[in-house]
Order: sequence, then C-alpha cells, then structure tokens
Amino acid sequence: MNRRAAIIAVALIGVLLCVREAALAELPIDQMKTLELGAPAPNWVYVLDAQYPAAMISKVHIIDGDSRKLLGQINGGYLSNFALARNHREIYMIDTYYSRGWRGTRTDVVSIFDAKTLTVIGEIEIPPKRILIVPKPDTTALTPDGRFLFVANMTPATSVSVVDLKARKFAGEIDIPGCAQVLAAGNRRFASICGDGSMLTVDIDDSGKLRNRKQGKPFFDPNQDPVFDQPVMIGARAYFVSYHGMVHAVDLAGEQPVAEPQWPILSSEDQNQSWRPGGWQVIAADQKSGRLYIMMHQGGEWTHKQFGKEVWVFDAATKKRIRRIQLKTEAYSILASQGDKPMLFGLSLVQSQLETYSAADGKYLGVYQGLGTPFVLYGSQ
Amino acid sequence: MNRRAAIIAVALIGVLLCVREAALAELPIDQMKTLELGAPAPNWVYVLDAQYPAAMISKVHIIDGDSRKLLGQINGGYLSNFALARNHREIYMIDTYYSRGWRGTRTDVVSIFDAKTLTVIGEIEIPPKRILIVPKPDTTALTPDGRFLFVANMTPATSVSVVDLKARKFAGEIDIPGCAQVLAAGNRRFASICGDGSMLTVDIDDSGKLRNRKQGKPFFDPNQDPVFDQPVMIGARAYFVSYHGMVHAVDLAGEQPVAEPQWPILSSEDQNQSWRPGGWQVIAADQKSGRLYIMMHQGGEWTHKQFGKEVWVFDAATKKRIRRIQLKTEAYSILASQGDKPMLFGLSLVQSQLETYSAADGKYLGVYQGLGTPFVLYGSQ
Amino acid sequence: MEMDKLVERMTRAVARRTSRRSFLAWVGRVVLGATMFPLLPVDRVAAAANNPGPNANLNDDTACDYWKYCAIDGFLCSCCGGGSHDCPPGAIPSPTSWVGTCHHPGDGKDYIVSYRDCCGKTPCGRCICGNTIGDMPVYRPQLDSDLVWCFGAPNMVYHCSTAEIVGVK
Amino acid sequence: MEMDKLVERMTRAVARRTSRRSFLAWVGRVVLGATMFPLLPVDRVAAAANNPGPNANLNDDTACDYWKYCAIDGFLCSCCGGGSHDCPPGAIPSPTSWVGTCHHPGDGKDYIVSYRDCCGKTPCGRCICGNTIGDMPVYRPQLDSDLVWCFGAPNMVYHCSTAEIVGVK
Repeated sequence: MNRRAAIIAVALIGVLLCVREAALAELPIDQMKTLELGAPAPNWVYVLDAQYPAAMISKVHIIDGDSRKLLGQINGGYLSNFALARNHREIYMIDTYYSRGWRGTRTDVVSIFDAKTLTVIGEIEIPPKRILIVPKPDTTALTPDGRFLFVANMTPATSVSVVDLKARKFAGEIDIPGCAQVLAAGNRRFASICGDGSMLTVDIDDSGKLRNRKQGKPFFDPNQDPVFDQPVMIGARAYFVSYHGMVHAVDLAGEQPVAEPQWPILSSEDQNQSWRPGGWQVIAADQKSGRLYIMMHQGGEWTHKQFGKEVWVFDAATKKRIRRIQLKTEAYSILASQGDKPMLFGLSLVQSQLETYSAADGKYLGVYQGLGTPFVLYGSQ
Repeated sequence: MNRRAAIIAVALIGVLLCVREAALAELPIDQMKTLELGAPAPNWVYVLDAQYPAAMISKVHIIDGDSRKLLGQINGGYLSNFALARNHREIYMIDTYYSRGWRGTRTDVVSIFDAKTLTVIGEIEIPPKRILIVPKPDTTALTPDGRFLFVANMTPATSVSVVDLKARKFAGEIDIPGCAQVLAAGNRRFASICGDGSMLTVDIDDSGKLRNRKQGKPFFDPNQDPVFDQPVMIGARAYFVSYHGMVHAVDLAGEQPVAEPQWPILSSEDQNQSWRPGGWQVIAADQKSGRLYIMMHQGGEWTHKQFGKEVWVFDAATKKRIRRIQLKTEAYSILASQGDKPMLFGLSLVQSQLETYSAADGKYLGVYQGLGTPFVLYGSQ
Repeated sequence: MEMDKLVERMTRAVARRTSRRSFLAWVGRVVLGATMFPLLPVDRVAAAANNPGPNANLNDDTACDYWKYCAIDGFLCSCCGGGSHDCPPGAIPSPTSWVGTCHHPGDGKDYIVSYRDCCGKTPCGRCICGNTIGDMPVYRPQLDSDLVWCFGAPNMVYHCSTAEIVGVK
Repeated sequence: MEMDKLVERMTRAVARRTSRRSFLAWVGRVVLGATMFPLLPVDRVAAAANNPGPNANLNDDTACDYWKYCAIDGFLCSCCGGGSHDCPPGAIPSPTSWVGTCHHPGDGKDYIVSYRDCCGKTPCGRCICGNTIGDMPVYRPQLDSDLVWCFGAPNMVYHCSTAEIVGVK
C-alpha cells in the first residue's frame, strides 16, 4: 500500500493546494492532524474492555475522570492485560493472537505503545503460555524502575515470563510450582500467591534470571476462608481481603514474605446483615492516606462475585472503618486515584459504565457510558 | 500442545476407566463426542453476523428455520463473506486477517469448511484486495458447478479474484474497470454492475483465465434512479429494484447482458403514501414460483436504508403484486427459502433477531434471537 | 431488548465462566509433573457442588436447572448445536475438565459429572448458565471458574460447556 | 440500558458507515490509473450533500448536527479523543476521502468539506452520526457510504470520522 499511499497523498496535497487558491473563506482551512495525549493527570483511568462476545480483540479506554471524556483507545488481543510505565512514557499490552484471528498459530507478545502518541513502537514475543483468564490486574506486573515486566503463565503448570523492557527481549521463564499470578515486590522481585495459603517471593538478577526464591508461611486457609486473588499493594505490602471479610497484609519487602495478623472488616451486626466483600476488582487503596476501599454486598456463602452496592473505607493503620459509600449503580470493579483530590471509580460490567465519586466524602460526581464489557481499572499513578 | 494433549488424553482415559469400574449407575455413562450436521433442509438459513463493534471476527449462525434452533456456528475474519456449495459438501468463508488481530500484515484467504462437520479442511490464499464493506451477498459468487469462486476486489481499483476450488488454488485476477461486485451467471461466467448503469459479463476458461468480456447497454440512470446493488438471481436473470421502485430484469445468459423493460412496483396511490423499497438485503425470490419479495417502508428521498415494515410479493411474470406481508418487527434484510413450503425470513439488525413467516400467506411463525449484528441471509438452496 | 439481555447474560457470564476445577485436570497436571496444587478429595468437590436437589429439572437439557448442570458454568452446548454431553459441530471437547457431583431426584443417586468445555470457536453466546458455588481464586486453578480451560485442546478459544456423566458416587 | 443504546447506535451505524465519496479519492484513482468511475462534478456532490442550513449547530462539534458534519457518516472523532478535523491519538488520517459541501449559517457561505476517516484501530464506537443523503450503491464507490474508506492508510481498520474544511465554494 505504501507506494499507493504516497501517490495518493501527493495527489491529495495537489488538490488541497488548488482548493486553497480559490479559498476566500472567513473560516480558515483546517489542517488535519493526529492528536497526542497531554501530560497525564492523577484522575486519568485506563479501563480494560474484553469486548465479549467477540473476545479476540481487547480494547482499553483511556478516560479523564475529571471531565469524564474519552482521551483515546488502544487495542489488544485475546483476553489481553495492560501495564503503564510509572514514567508514563510507555504502555504495554500483553497480547495473545492467532494467525487467523480465532484459529491458526498462537503468538503471545508484549505490544509496546508510546503513551503520548498511542502508536505501537515495539513488540516483544514471549512464550505462548500466558494465563488466559477473565482479565485481572495481577496477571502482569511491572517493576517500579520499569526495567522488567512479569507475565503470569499457566499451561496448566504455572510459571512467570520475565521480559527485559530495556533490552527489549524475553529474559527467561521462572517456574512457580503450586503458585499463581504475579505482583511486583521490588525492582528485582516478584511475588505469587500459592495454593497452600502462603506467598512466594522470587528475586531475579539484572539479567532477569532467577536469583533465589522464598516461600512464606501459610497465612490463610483456602479451604475455610479463601482470599480474593487480586490484592492491592501499598508500597511492598499486599493487602488481601477474604470471602468472609478478613484483611490480610503481607510484607513482601523483607527476606521472606511475612504476614501481619489478620483483622475483620465486619462487625457482628454487619455479619447478621450478611454483608460480604465481593465483585471482581474488590479492593482498592489510597497510597498516601493508607486507606483501603472494599466493595460490599449482602449475600450468603459463595456470593463472592455478586455486584457491590457499597464501598467501605478503612484506615489500614487503625483498622477502623471510616466511611460507607453508597454506589449509585452496582459495581463489579473499583479503583481509587492517587492525586490530591482522590477519586473513587465504580465500574459496572452490565451497564457498561464508569461512575466517579469523591473519595474524600463519597459524593457521586458523574458517569461515563459505553465501555463494552469492562473488567479492570488501572490508575495513572 | 500435541504431546501434552496426548498425555492428558491418556491420563483422562485412565481415570474414566477407573471411574467406570465403580459405576453402578442406573443412568449410563455419557460418551462425549462432537456432533455433525444432518442432511440440510430447505428452511435452513445461514445468518452472517459482522460482530460489531469488535468487527475483526465474523460469525455465521446456522439456523433451522422450522424449529428456530441453532445448528452450529462458524467464524470468519474482518467483514467476511460466505458461500455454500450447492452440493452442501463445503462452506467457504472469504476472510481478511491481520497478523496481530487489528494490526500487522493483512492476509486474505478463502477458508474451506466441511459443511457437515463445520471443521476447517483447507485454506486458499488470495490477493489482499477483497472489498471491505458492510457484508453484501454479491461480494462473492460461486459457479453453479461449484468449480470456481469469484471474489470482488477494490483497492479502490476494481477487479475479481478467481479461485479454482477443485485445484485448491488462486487462478488469477480479472480487472473490471468501472464496475463492481460479482454475480455468477454460469459455470464459467460472472457479471458485475457498472457505474454507467450497465452490466458487464466476463467469461473464463477452465483454467480460470479471462476468455472474453461483454459490456451491456446502460439499463438505468444512476444519477436519476439508482438500483440497489444486491439483486436477486432467478436462474441467470438478475432482478434489481431501484430507489424509486422500478424493477429491472437483466438476462445474463446470452451473448451479452440484455435488460428487459423496467416495470414499477408502486401504484400512484402507493407513491402518494410515499412507499419505497429499502433496507439492506431488499429483494428476495422464490425460484420455483418466480415470485419476488421486496422490503418496503414509507419515506422520502434518500431513505433507501430505512428499515422495512412490509414485504410486498410480486409475480415476476405478470408483474402484478400478489400480497402485502406486514412484518412483526421492522427488518433490514429478507430472504425466501426454496422448499415446498417456502418461508420468508425477516432479519432485524437492531433487535438482533430473525423472524420467520409463511411465504405462502405471510403468517408469522416465530422468532430466533441473539444474532449479534447480523446483515445478510443465505439460503440452503 | 434481546441484544441487551444477551449482552447482560454474556457480561454476567464472563464473571464466572469456563474453568473446570477437575481432578481429571489434576491428573493431567500430575502426568505433566506439575502437581503442586493440593488435590481436593472427591467428597470435597462434591461438597462444593451446587445441588438443586428436588428442584432439578430432569427433562430440558437446554435449561440452567437441568439436574446434570448442578455446577456447570458457561454457555450450554445444548443451545449451541451440541448436546448436554456433545460439542456442537466443529468444536472440540477439551481433554481436561472439572468434575462435580449432581443429585438425580429421580433415582436418588449422586452422579459424578465431568464438565468439559468445547473449544476452537469463539463464544457461542447462548444459554449462559453459571454459578459460583465452590468457585475459588486462581491460586486454586482446579476450582477457578474464570480460567479458559481448553488446556490440551487444539486452541484456547472457549465455545461452550457440557456435562458428562462419568460415574456414580 | 446504555450498552443496549450503544449496540443500537452501532448497529444502526454499520448500515451507513465510513466510505468517503471523494473527488480527492477520485484523483487518487486517476493517479493510480484506475479512473474508470465517472467523475462527479463538485456541484453534483454539493447537491448530494445534506444541508441542515439554519438548524445547524455552530458550537458543539461532538453533536451530529454540527454544521460541518452536514454529510458525515460514522463515529465522530470529536468523541473519541480527536477533534472535528483531528484523529484521536494513534489513529491515522486516511489519505483518501470524500468531499461534501456544508452551509455555514453564521457567515452564509458554503464550505467544501473533506470527510476523512481515521484508520488503524477498531471502531471507536462513540457518537455515531450518519445520514444516507447522496449515498449510492457500490457501483458508484465514490458515493458509497458502506465501504471502509481507508485506502492508502496503514491498514483498512476504520476507527472514526472527521470533517476538514478545504475551501469555500
């Protein structure tokens, strides 16, 4: 197409010039161009849309939470994941593609986008093993320094693909037997959640190779009270909430994973009213204030995926509930922004919309609609 | 995956056997298998679903019009087209794929499905030039003997790719300057509609190469009363209906395309009530009885894509209107089946549903729902 | 509007689709030398299964309350051109699956049911039927209903779900 | 429900999306030596254009009745992170396009507007705005609104539509 494109472009310019000769308009002639994103604001939010039922092409809607306007979109593949560099220079989509759309050869790649122009500037092929699951934030993790990207695999044997973003290459694969998913716990460390209720931390060297691994002690009983597998990180501390409403904090910065004593979010009265945490992206945090946001509903056993009608705010330090926020529309995922005026986002899968609230007082601010089948929210910080 | 598949399968069998030892059930153990389609019935209908907004993966829903049950589905690529062999042995999807789903290298292929098992049994690569347009039946045509498949191209220069289905190869490309689309007008002949209001017939030899072309005389004035570009064929005669309600029959079997005198479907009273043909797949035919079905609405100039609320039935021989069929739900496309009890299908894009009517008396029979974004209907004969 | 209902069913579905929490899959993993996940004894699987008991429907296998579907999770193949234990034309049964236990109100027996996905086509999109009883996070993959469980199938594209009787408890 | 409205807008949209019936495109074809389609004189294009005239809105370029959109057909780039004549980040302006003529109620002039698609991403899906005035079948491609008119762009995937003033009539 390139020769043709060039030719057409030339012809086009020619015509435009002719037209301009004749132009005596009060309105100036437009100069068509492609826009770029401005400097990211704290309340920008990245919404991952799996685009069911077609499912083979994902979409990320980049939305300004303040104006509730669409800033741009990027595409991905089958059940793709998303990661944003902390310096906002690059966006990564972790994609699975088939050579014939829905059939043929499977290829997994990390697609690298310029975060300002939203154009694809590179691609790194990884083993076609990435876990294919309804999108979750912790299937991918980026080290704070932006050097390494970790990709969770399942074949169903579990492992982690280490991608060297600086060298633009796949650095290697590290088995995490009995464990799953991946959290960044430092510039050269990731952590995974294990089937026995413990956590695993894995250290890598500067080439991305395994340096050592430490298995923590079990801190919850998956058979009695499993924790949701999408914890929120405050620094190198992972906060989990359990099906029955216990909070587990695990410090991942030390020699080995160390869990702090669990604490309950439910009073006996709450329990009598059968309040429970639930949804998809169930827990969020305000890093500065150390506040935890947990999505709640009323239901019995095994209602852990019921849409949430309230968000309860807790102080992670005092372990006390600060506020209850009523959601205008039942949500499936929530996120808190990290600016001076933190915002709470409520994502409704069925209504395909994003609602914004003031995190400070729970005031409803507005809604953005038309998000396809959105599952996961990512912040700009 | 194959080694692993084998291993898992073996393990699976082992377990099933063990389980069976212990089985003393009153109910027999199930034997899981994959079903095949039975002998096709006259009222089977193939619904082409473009799957907007994802758009890159098409879907065909194969539905039994009598029972209004789904028989099976097949997938395609970006704005794919569909063709069914007359002997019902094979189904062809004319696909466009990108190596990375929505980006990368474009590849156009004819995907060959076994019409009984609905598995892909072959693929023929064709030039990546096929016209990309909201799906229309006449972007692809199959010769009556099933030997050649014609694929309409636009770059925007127009041509036709000739595919030899027997030799399983792309046979060549034939330019059709000033003309577009493709209709099968014999085992070695296709026809296209031209911008000057005429038709072009092109004869090929047994190797699929151009033998000769004949340009007919203009039979309509595109500037005054354009015809819809999706005619219905009765034998080798193409029936067009125009924006303003004139029927043009063009015989494509002779030495060159010959148009018969046009005739109106609108009485002066109809015109006063501003009845017009309109929709997407606007005209259908019952081959046996030679009846034409035309979808109608009430509207002014340039309302040619308005959804239809009635289907008017005409005798192509007497040129008289036989019946008016009220559609329960406004339709965008219609089709008539070709059996002894012909059925009229009304396809509603917005409601994403297919309604069935008795073609004989217009009686509403029922509805099938959940068809995505369906545009085109294909019959089993 | 149907489209809207469909989309709603779809989207709700996605929240709890596919994976088969299976001791068969576990066996698969054993054979693969990847058996680091604690095996759940069958009776625990049974305990985790949703048992409609007396309310279960014995006749209509396109309905979500069909007795054999007591813990199925996905689009029913019976509505997609397949059957309660048959893949629609062109879809391939996944060699790996999850097993549940369903009570048959007719004969009073508990049957072991293997929930096997049909793979190789994009989601069928009809008769979504899902429940989250016994559904566990991904660190217990054999109980995770959000995974695409087409391991061992020609590709990882999920089409629909079946329920295959493999024995009596 | 919004999803349902969205789907409705989408599906309605698809019926009359994209193609730019353009003498620029025609020039493209001339240069390509493929100029077999009768050229439409500009005044015929003008005649074919939809002219809301006095009702046209002069301020909101995210609204379908914005004066410059008198014959636009597709998802408005203004709602997709772009502008009335700007592609959203990452989308590429198609070098080929269709030209219409829109009346500006403010200064009373008729402006020649080039309707250029932004290509290279899947459909934006917002602010569908379409009309069929002047829309012709595919044997008159320069007037066909169902074609994906990304000829000359890096790929043929349609994202959204813009309206670029290129002169005064």
